[in-house]
Amino acid sequence: MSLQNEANTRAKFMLSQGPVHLEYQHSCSPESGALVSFDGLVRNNNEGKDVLRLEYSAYAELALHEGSLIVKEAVDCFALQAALCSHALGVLEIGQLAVSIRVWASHRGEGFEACRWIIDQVKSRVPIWKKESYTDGTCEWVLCQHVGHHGH
Amino acid sequence: MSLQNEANTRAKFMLSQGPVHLEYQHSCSPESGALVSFDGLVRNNNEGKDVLRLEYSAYAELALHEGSLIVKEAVDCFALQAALCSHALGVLEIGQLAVSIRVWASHRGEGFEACRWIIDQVKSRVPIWKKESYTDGTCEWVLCQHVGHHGH
Amino acid sequence: MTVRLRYFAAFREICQLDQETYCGQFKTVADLYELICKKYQFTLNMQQTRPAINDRFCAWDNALQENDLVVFIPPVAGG
Amino acid sequence: MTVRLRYFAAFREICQLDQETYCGQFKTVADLYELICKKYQFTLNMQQTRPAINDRFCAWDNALQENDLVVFIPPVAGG
Repeated sequence: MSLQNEANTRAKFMLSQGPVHLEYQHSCSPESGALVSFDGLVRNNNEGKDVLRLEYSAYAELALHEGSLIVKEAVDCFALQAALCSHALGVLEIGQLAVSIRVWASHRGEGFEACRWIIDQVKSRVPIWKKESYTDGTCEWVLCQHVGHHGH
Repeated sequence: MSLQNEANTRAKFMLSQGPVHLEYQHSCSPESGALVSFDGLVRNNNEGKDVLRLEYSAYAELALHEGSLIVKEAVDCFALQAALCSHALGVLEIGQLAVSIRVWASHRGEGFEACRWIIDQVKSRVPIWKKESYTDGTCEWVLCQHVGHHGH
Repeated sequence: MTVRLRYFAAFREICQLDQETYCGQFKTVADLYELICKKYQFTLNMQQTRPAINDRFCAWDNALQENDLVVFIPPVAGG
Repeated sequence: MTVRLRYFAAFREICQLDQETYCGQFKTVADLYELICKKYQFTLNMQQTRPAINDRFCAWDNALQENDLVVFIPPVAGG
């Protein structure tokens, strides 16, 4: 029970209704020499189209399970002191936070590698979808259109 | 004058008396899709020795010049929207912030590369020195001892 | 056999349903996907989609059981 | 020629000086470093140290001018 709680504290994946607000606490463990963070922001353009806003939707039960696996794998594989990830759901405007990742490591090498690995895994494995609304009035589910022609 | 100010805002290197306190502002430009951050923390051990605290000392005039060159080079080379770096001076305790770097890029690839490049350059080029005090009562200027024997 | 289905993102918009109960002749998740694709004219093939049973990813040849919760997951785009 | 010298970190502790004015026979920064190393018994060689003139890094063979500010920079350890 106590061990389980400790593991959950050291590796945590969360879903946030609206933009992510991950508290910025820099200290974690006296053994940590590096905190590497990634914040994904809503950009005003994607693949040549002018983006107005976007909406994230998730299969929450599986997203939480898969996301938790990812941060736990990262803590084990990169010998991290801790890893947190929070992903936004719902409507987001330009400049708002879609995802935040924080990784505490003894050295910066593992920290950078682990943070990069987590965002890559989240983007490829976690069942979250993004609907982009464009300034021309159209919208689409990113990666779900015409995938029969060029894969994903 | 106005252009100069803009360049200074987009690429800034600072020295902080005591632990770094870089404001955590996530948004920068509507073109930014990624904010990558590195925070260097004072670790309780280094090269097998138990560290009690440490003290940073700088040749401030040259450190500010060289640090500014680094963040400006990063903005140009990695096509960043902005890059900030602040480095602590004076006595720091375990867990406190020695250096903070924030990099805003369109995509995460350049963001991770630029952030990693800046910390590597700061560590190798900026005239800042670190004196470690150990729990056994001794202290030393890191990298300045016995360098005749194994280089640096 | 009867199973429960939930739909997300592009699939939800095509079939205009969050969830449904489906009754038919099938053994594996792949069999079921073929039937559902015909029913709603989904155009994503099995390489583009991942199946889940009872809130966990599974393989396409997994056998289904009565009352299983099945989700077909179109290409994800988090981050 | 007379130049000004500032000392930092390990060098400052060895010579117990923040700065000094130095007068002697030298042309380049390398010449000056040799004299200063002898004076204070610095053990770091020219591969381990970088020179600066007037708050900018310079090459070891840079010629010095009257009243230049010279700093010898031991291995840095920021971050």
